[in-house]
Amino acid sequence: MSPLAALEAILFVTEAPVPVSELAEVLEVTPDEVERLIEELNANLEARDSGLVARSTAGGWRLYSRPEAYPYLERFSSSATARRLSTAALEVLAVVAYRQPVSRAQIAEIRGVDSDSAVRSLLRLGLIEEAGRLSLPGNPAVYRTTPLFLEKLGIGSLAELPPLADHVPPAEVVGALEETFRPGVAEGA
Amino acid sequence: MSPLAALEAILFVTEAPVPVSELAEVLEVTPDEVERLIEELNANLEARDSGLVARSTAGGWRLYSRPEAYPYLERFSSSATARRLSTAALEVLAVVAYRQPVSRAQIAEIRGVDSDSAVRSLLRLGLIEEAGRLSLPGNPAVYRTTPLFLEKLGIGSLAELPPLADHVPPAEVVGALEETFRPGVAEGA
Amino acid sequence: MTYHVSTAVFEGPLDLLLQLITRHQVDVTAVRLSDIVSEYLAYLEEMRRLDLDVTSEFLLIAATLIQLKAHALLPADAELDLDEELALMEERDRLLARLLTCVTFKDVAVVIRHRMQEANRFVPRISGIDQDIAVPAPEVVIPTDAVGLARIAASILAAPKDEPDLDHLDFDLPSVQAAIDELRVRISEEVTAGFDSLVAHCRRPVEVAAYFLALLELARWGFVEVSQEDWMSEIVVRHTGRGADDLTSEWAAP
Repeated sequence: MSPLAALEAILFVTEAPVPVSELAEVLEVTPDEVERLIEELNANLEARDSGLVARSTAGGWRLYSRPEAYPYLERFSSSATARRLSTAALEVLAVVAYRQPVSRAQIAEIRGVDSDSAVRSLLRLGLIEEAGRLSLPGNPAVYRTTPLFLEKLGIGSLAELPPLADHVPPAEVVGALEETFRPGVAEGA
Repeated sequence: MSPLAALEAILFVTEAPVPVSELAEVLEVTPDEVERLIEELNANLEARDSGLVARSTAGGWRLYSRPEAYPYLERFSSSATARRLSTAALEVLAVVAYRQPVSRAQIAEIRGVDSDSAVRSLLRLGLIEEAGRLSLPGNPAVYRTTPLFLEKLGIGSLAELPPLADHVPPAEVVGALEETFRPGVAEGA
Repeated sequence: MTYHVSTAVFEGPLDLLLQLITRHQVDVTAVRLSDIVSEYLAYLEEMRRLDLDVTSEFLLIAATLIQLKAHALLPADAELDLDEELALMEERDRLLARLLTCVTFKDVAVVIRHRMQEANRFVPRISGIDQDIAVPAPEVVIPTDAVGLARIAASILAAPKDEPDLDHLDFDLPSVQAAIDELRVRISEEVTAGFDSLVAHCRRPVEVAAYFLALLELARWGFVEVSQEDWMSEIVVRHTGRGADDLTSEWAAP
């Protein structure tokens, strides 16, 4: 069997993205050769009108079905249908992604609300995990995102997260808020 | 997307063989056309030196890795990616450890998510095993942990598992509260 | 924790406050603080009526809002204690910073949702190595120890209904029960009183909030009637003449 076919078989059976270095070891070729083989594999898949594509996420490679096939898969199996995260869970996920490692109390402070059930459901879905404990009374746990989170987001590393600065409210919103809360200034009445 | 590519995507993601009739329905073509597409798919896989093959088993079709890939998959199975238990598998393992004997349905109910592939992977890794069947419709299997599990965890018997009560989080909650009400937490966005 | 009150659905006090502000900003550019404060307090009252858990977080923000409103209503030439003034400014800035942070994360969460939906259309295979290939099972690594596994089990097996009840913890909050007891005496004597005069002696924002809750409790028992001309005006409290001696408040110490 050619290294190209072996590569495809590995990317097919793996349950998580495989780093290039591991592929090189298993295939007994150099990392550069792995990169070249992946390129060749994707070129082949494209040329043969395949429903599959090799993608790099979370620091490794894995085979996926093409996004155009998604409507068929939805019709076919419920497992392909993503469980929709609640807004609360998404907000907690965003806080953990940008502030990791972060404790439940810090998440609650940012969101202004107890977020325990959202944290639990993210832990259960494997999108976040415990990353140690603080040396504070009660030793609260701190959380970080997992490689699965990167894979689900389709990015290679946390550095590829959209810059948080792009999402700070624009100056006029900040101004309006400050106006509202400055005693005696915005109070016409 | 062509029906051929869609077919390949379905046979890729499916966990169990898919009958021709079901494929015909999802792809909106006749069963004869499905048979023809499967033949075309296998010809394409062959032509592009793929590590995969579509095979018919148990009354349905599914993609498999080619038998020649065996030595590579064997090597891959001892790589770090393949050896590391996923978060989902770890959770299922924790549930089985403390609730054995337990069925898949019970595990899914406790975790709130479908846990079949995690159960399968733990079975394959030899960390859990079947411990009999329930006298319920369908005679579902129940699972228990194995001696390998004890060995991997470094304990002599199940009696040495730490009691759960020690880990219910009131202390953490108290710590978290103190943190919440500690004034002056920096909050720059 | 999600709250459903009247037509609003909100996740805690910051979210409620943001929704109130946004709702006003649709119509006008400058939002009046007093409108926001009154509406926020009205929601708290409604939450109490619906027996929803008004957490200390709601009360702390209410207290800051009440103080800011009170401050804004002072005449321009009023003599102010500089320390108090500074403390209030600090509270306000902290609240503003929290609102802005909260908005920022809400905004980026939408982008993350969108990215996840896009990425979700790439579906991986999850079946692993097929059993019929008979690849020997790898020498598995359990990435935790027995204590870690117990912790995982505890977090999964602790169903939501077993969530620890925080109500009994002492936040060093002023006692609502004490405020109820005191108000009952004072209102019996005065028959009608303005809320502002009833809390004139309070030093800390949380104390005002405690009296506010006490008032809601008394109104619930029918011991007092509470009225307000509009959102802006003072809350007027009137003694109904009904005795409430035999009633025990849920704020009573256990």
